[in-house]
Amino acid sequence: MLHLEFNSESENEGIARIVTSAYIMRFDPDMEEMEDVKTAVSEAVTNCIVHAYFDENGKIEMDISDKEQIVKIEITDHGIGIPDVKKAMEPMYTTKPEEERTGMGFSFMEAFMDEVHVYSKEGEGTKVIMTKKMGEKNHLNG
Amino acid sequence: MLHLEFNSESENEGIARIVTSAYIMRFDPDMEEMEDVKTAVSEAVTNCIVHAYFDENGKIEMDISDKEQIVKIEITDHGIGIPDVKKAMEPMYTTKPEEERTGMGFSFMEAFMDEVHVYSKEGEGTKVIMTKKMGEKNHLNG
Amino acid sequence: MATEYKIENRNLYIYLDGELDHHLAKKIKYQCDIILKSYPIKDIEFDFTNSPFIDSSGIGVILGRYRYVQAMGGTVRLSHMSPSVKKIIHMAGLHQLVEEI
Amino acid sequence: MATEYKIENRNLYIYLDGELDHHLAKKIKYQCDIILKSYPIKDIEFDFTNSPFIDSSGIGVILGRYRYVQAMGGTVRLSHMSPSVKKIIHMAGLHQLVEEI
Ligand SMILES: Nc1ncnc2c1ncn2[C@@H]1O[C@H](COP(=O)(O)OP(=O)(O)O)[C@@H](O)[C@H]1O
Ligand SMILES: Nc1ncnc2c1ncn2[C@@H]1O[C@H](COP(=O)(O)OP(=O)(O)O)[C@@H](O)[C@H]1O
Repeated sequence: MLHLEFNSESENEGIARIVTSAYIMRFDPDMEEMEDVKTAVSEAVTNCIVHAYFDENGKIEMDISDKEQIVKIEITDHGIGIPDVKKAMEPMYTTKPEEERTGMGFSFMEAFMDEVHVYSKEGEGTKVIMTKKMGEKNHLNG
Repeated sequence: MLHLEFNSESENEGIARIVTSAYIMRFDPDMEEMEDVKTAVSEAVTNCIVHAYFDENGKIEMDISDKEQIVKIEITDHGIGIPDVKKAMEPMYTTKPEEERTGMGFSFMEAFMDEVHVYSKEGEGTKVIMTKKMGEKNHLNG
Repeated sequence: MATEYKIENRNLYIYLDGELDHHLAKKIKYQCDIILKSYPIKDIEFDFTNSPFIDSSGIGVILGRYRYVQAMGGTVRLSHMSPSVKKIIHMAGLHQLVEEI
Repeated sequence: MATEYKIENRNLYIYLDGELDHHLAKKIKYQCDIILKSYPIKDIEFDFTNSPFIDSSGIGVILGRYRYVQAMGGTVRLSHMSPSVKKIIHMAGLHQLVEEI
């Protein structure tokens, strides 16, 4: 169990990834598993910074825990929220194409983790819960 | 500003150091500055695990912030507390020589940081607050 | 410890330093905007030797530069990618637009 | 990715892997206790090639092994220390007891 809180500044994206890497080291992951989880975390944290708080300063929380080789990562913001989660999760859907967002964030989370659940309420914030069984070695082939 | 909470397990000592390193990267520290701060954090976190909770499971908190190139690190436990802080901070003083503790923990914190303050109450816990001005390059010569 | 930019003829070489996330992507976009306004760049090469990581924000910044140079008949090249960077580039379909060397 | 132990004549070589903090110190103490009970070890060498970090818990575990072998006329050697490891060893005064190679 580990709980991390930080400001919505882009230099903290790297910190979230580093904490994740350090935590999952206990599962002796291979390189690919490590990169997959880091990428998923990077997408979720970046979304809080870019979409939830759009340049205003807000707090982001990350909780990591594990049980029977399944790592669970929760990323929470208290920003604008997502009006239609189903639509937001569609591949290539983005509300900020002018900022060079690709709409691939949720797709990457879903590709790299076993499960991705998104809970959001407009004006209150968003929570992304992702799980992945470690040591499975059934990676995507790029 | 960054807040980290984790269980008093020795494998989390490395996580506390990694988070610290990642945070202070923004000051473009040299190798020696980096190692100095990591060592101070390692000492404070290890003390929580070894002394505050002695093998029972407890929660450790770490807060890192900065202002005008001064980094401030607070490490807090809710463990047994220190009855006599002044005595505890004496060089070579340890209550656990049988566990190969050296009594050098506080000395290292004081050698590597600019200021070290310890607040403790028996039965309630301990808070160590350390500050260091980054980019000063006035290191100790080993 | 910083991303470097080299201009040679009408080529812009970007030697990435660090993980190509939203944080670095912002800096690269900013720097490229300045360079592309001042020099008649045709082709851009992103060198990943010192960048072992990319996410969708990194894809976004490459795609943005691709669209810019492609409009004037230029190309984007990606060099020295690690296997994990390459995997993401392929998942995003970017390999159909850029040259991998 | 694990600390390795090699026994040669009456020497124990410990090839440290990872930062020598309280976490690793506990493991080394445990492993050494087993080895020192079973083999007539005289000298111990800690090899820091893959251990760029040490704190006071690391000092403690070296000091503990030193006291053990020193009682039978043995020595402790520290090899391949990084400058920052060496600095801590000297601050602790350990260089007066052990051999640095
Ligand atoms: N934490 C969040 N808060 C508010 N809106 C979000 C959040 N995360 C995602 N969204 C919305 O979902 C859309 C799709 O997200 P994503 O697939 O990551 O693509 P992208 O970040 O490239 O836009 C975003 O454009 C945004 O409108
Ligand atoms: N967080 C803490 N909770 C309770 N006691 C502590 C804590 N930190 C330090 N102490 C006490 O202070 C003493 C000296 O600490 P230190 O200088 O770090 O040496 P060591 O950890 O080697 O004993 C410890 O032996 C212990 O009795």
